Amino acid sequence: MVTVFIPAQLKELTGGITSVEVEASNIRQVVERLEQLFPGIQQRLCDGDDLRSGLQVSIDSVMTSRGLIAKVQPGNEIHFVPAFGGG
Amino acid sequence: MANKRHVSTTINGEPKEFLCAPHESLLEVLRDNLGLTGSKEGCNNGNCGACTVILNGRPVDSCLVLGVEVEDAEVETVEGIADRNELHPVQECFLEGAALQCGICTPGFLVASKALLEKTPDACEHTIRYNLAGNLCRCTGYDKIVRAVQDAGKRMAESN
Amino acid sequence: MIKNNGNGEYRVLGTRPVRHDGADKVTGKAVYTADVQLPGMLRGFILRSPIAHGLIKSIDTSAAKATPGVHAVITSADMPDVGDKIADLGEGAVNLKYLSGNVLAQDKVLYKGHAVAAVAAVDIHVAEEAANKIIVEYEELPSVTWVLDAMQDDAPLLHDDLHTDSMGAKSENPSNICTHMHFEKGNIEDGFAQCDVVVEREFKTASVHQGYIEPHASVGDWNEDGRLRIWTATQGSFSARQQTAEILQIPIGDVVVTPCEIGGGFGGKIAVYLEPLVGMLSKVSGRPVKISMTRADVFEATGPTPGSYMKVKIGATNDGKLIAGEAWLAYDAGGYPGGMIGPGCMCVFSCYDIEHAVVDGYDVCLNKPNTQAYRAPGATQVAFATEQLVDEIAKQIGMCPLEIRQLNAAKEGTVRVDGPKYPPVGLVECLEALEESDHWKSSLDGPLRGRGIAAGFWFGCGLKSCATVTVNHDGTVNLLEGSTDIGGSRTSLAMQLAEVLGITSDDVNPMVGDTDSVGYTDVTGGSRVTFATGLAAYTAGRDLQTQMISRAAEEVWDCSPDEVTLENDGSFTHNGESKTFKELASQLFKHGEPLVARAAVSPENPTNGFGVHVADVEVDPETGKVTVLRYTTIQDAGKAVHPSYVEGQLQGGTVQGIGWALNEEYFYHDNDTVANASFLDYRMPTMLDLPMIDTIIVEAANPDHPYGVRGVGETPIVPPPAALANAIYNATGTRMEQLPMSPPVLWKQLQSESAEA
Amino acid sequence: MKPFDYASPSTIQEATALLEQHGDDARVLAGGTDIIVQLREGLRDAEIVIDVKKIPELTALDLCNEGGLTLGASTPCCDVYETPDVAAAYPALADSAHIVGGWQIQSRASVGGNLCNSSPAADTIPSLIAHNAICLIEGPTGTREVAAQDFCTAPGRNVLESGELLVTLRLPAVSDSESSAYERFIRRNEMDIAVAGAASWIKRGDDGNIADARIALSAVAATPQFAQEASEYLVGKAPTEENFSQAGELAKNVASPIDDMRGTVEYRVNLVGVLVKRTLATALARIQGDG
Repeated sequence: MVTVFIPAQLKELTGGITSVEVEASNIRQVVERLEQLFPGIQQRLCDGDDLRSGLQVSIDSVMTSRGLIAKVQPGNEIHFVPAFGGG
Repeated sequence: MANKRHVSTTINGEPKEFLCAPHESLLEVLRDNLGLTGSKEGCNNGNCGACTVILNGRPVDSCLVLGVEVEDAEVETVEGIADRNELHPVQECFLEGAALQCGICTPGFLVASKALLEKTPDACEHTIRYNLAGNLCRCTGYDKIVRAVQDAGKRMAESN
Repeated sequence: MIKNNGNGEYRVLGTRPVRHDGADKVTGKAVYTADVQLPGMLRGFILRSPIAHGLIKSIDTSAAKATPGVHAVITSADMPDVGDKIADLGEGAVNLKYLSGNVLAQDKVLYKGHAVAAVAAVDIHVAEEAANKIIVEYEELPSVTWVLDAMQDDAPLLHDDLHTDSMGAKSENPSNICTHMHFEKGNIEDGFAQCDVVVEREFKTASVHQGYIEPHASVGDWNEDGRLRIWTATQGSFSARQQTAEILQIPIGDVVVTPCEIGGGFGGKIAVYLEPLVGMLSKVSGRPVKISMTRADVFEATGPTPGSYMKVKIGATNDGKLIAGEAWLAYDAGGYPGGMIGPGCMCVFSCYDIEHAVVDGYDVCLNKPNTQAYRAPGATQVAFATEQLVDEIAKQIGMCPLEIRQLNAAKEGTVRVDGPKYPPVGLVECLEALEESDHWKSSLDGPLRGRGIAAGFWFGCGLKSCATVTVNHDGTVNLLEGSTDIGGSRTSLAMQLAEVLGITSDDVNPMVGDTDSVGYTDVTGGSRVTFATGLAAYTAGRDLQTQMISRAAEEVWDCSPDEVTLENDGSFTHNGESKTFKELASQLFKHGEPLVARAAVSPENPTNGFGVHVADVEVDPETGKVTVLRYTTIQDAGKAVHPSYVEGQLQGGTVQGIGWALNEEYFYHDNDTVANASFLDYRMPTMLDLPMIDTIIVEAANPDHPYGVRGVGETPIVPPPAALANAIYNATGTRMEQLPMSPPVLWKQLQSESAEA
Repeated sequence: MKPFDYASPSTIQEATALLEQHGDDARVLAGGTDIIVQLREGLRDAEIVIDVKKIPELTALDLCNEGGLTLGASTPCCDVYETPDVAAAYPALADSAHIVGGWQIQSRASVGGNLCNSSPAADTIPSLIAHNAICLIEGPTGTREVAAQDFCTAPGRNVLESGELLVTLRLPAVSDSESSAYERFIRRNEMDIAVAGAASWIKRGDDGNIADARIALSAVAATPQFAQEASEYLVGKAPTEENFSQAGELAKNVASPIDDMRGTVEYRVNLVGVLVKRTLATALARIQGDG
């Protein structure tokens, strides 16, 4: 099981739930499980077969640019956060 | 278009002749006609000092000089600071003191610093800051430039 | 000064060699884009919008085309239709329609200076004269340049197809608000209920420009073989290649970008402006074309970084524990969507461990140039707000400003408002270094003098980098990498390679390759080069050593590779026989194939750079002028590879922050056109406006880099406005709620406060 | 920049003949630091640019005890402040010459050019007015003299008629009991245009009181202003901080500034009081030998 933190802006879709535990081995599966639990959430997180532009995933506070194919391990904490670059 | 003028001048100690239209600046002449691209254009209106050259012993913004004005003049650019392969102390001190980052303002600073140190070799921090305020740098915060100019002054005094 | 927390002993790291490109840069030989000369090259000039907002009704280029000496005139009609497609540019994604529209306006101009047409001619004067003969008929529209005005329902709408995005959900009605972000942590009501003291203020900051001294410049040559060669002033050659290819709708492989020496960027030379135009002008004219922007073009049509409105509220207990924070932020996006609001939201409370927080952020289109990154984009604005409120709380509860920061400083395990937890970070160490510093211990006497401190944070990113190492006969090496070198990074990379291999920095010849010759490398930005491309150089060095062990085993010592030992100094030993890197490399060169190593890396974690600044000021109450008397910048560099250039980054960023704090701003005429598009009236700091900037480098190792390196370039711009505001408060008792804190503003505020008193 | 022709006459007569011939299509080039920018930015046009630096009278710099200072109109600012006797005798002029742009600008920009550019914010003009300078103008009909305080007529405009050339500035001789100072307020410390500026000249009488004073202002009206009321107020008064402040208050009466990005009306008027007070104090200190 991994713990997925629901972005505050998507709490309307989860009835206020802020985190859930799901069984998944990569982010694609995380999103699929979320969609089963909270219909409509997938299209808020993804654009077609990719994470929505401007979003990235943090797994145990480690950023990944691998998007949906990033692997997750049991016990991981997952956040969806805005992408940032710099100057 | 006005006819081009023939101009005879001295650049970095060597006699030079060139043709230029009256509305071409010395900076354009140096860069585009003579291939001396060391002098940089940062603003083209005298507010950044990146194009500083020495004209008859004084530092000027070459963007605010017409090419035709340098008839019979002596012009010194960044390309003329080093003596063959020997860097001038001000160049050495900029390098050793990391007084440049992107390097675009560096030619102007070197020319102005050399002019200052030739006039005031022991220039204090305030004198350096006052006289080089016409040269903008956006990378260094100026700290290392001031120190490099001070160091160069000392080195020039030692070698004399 | 270097404060080493015991990272281990290095031979090369921490020394201060002369940079490899130094001699070229002090003799005028270094080739910047404007210095490029190609046979038959034309010069380009861009016609720009004189108005802030309007529809383009018609463009008549006939007189320009008929001008003797003119070889090409283009408008958006000559550019391919890019459609409505999002392109991922590595550091961020962008809608190509907007990217292309910013390069050359389509049906609308969205800010004064928006490019409308471009001319290529035999010289710059002819090109300019011809461009001025182009007749553009505009239907002028109402315009807006203040972010709160642009958010109103009845504001002039820049894009009638733009709907507010709230994490994938779109607003029903079109709006200038491109994005709404929202973050929550803990329970904000509970949080404020626990507080003994709550402070809240509104702040606003003006648009500021990156202010690099080199104007944007590009040279394009659309070759007869169909390939487009570009020489350009860019922070990222691969990003420039991709943007150019996308805008011109040609295959990426048909574009080769050569990054020239670059005269500063600070985030403002990532977006393309000129590259597609010189490409298209070259295609039309059949000649190479160079365009250099004027300084006015740079101010009016590139950068700036967002102006902002911020309302921030922070609560604490009487013993100084920060409990709750709330922020409402609105940032300029400029003419097209895609601003800096995300990092603004993530950084507003990033220096502190605050249990309950809510942040709302809005990215807003208005009639300014499309805003661009500027050194820690979005973070300086929010630090100006938060760091003042933290001081205000300290004042109210009678706590020292340093102590309240030490009590609440973010550290390993602190959860940011956007969710992730920090790995080991160095804010606590920076605050300790401040406490021990001469500056902090010194007294500051005299009326109207004050001292202020502030902390700052920037992520620092990883992204993709490549490096190739080739070995010469004599055991010296060449390092080919793809990060454009803006401030000496060639040398900081060469030093890391030299450290691995046990050679000197001078034994490495670093070179920045073009997009045909080096592996994909992301932009020089995000404080990433010394960290990420440094990691590539390190990894390539390790690859080389692995190859050499195996070759030495076979060709030199006739043993198994496990019997060859790589020593800490980079030498190789077998059975008591030792060979230095250079000895072994020369020997292998003689008898076998050349040695080539490579690395491609994509480190993904931020490097988390924290800094703390302390400023002493004196205020002239009769004029409102602030003089910076003394300034110290403290920052965690993880490991300072070349301390001089780390200090330089700290000093340069600090001074940009001081300029932002005290004077820099865009002024607008009544019709929303920029009034001060020159270095004269934009007023960046000159040498005479500053004291020496003292630096203290803290080295709290980054666990994600073999030498502990963190990015350092961006954080130093974050604290200065707040530190100076706190110092001004300390000197005068007045709180500054707007940037810049220019003399007229401060004078006026002191006047009205003394009238009230 | 649009093309133009160029001439560099070596006599006043040649120059005035060219000026007369080309009328409004001719522009005079002295240091070039204003005119080249204006031509490049299209703010002014020229068919011909007349470089007057080869005319000996225009680069003169002569100081004599009785005759005062003769300053050729195209003499660069740095010559003014780098010539010790001149800088000592006319400190306000040296102050202002030392802050026109940066060093590179001061190497070229001339006091006469600053006057002829006739910007309301010109730094050297208040100093010329405070020192009661006279402008010698040559033209087709001969020579005429105009007081510096009457030279500028509107922003960018002055009394020069078509065909006329400003040749020399003449500043009266000064004694040990007189001194002056110029100070301007800018947001930066160099490379900026005055938000407001003030030049003050005072002469101390044998009784220690002020025997004469001249105060002039820049950047607070359409032209640089002589603050007559404030100047006259000081005559016969003791050189005290209080009187200097009062002179500053009176000088505000000739300030009718505009609101712009450099400062508001209110701010500029305030600065007049501050700068007049400060320059008077500096001038006094200089007379006393500690300025």
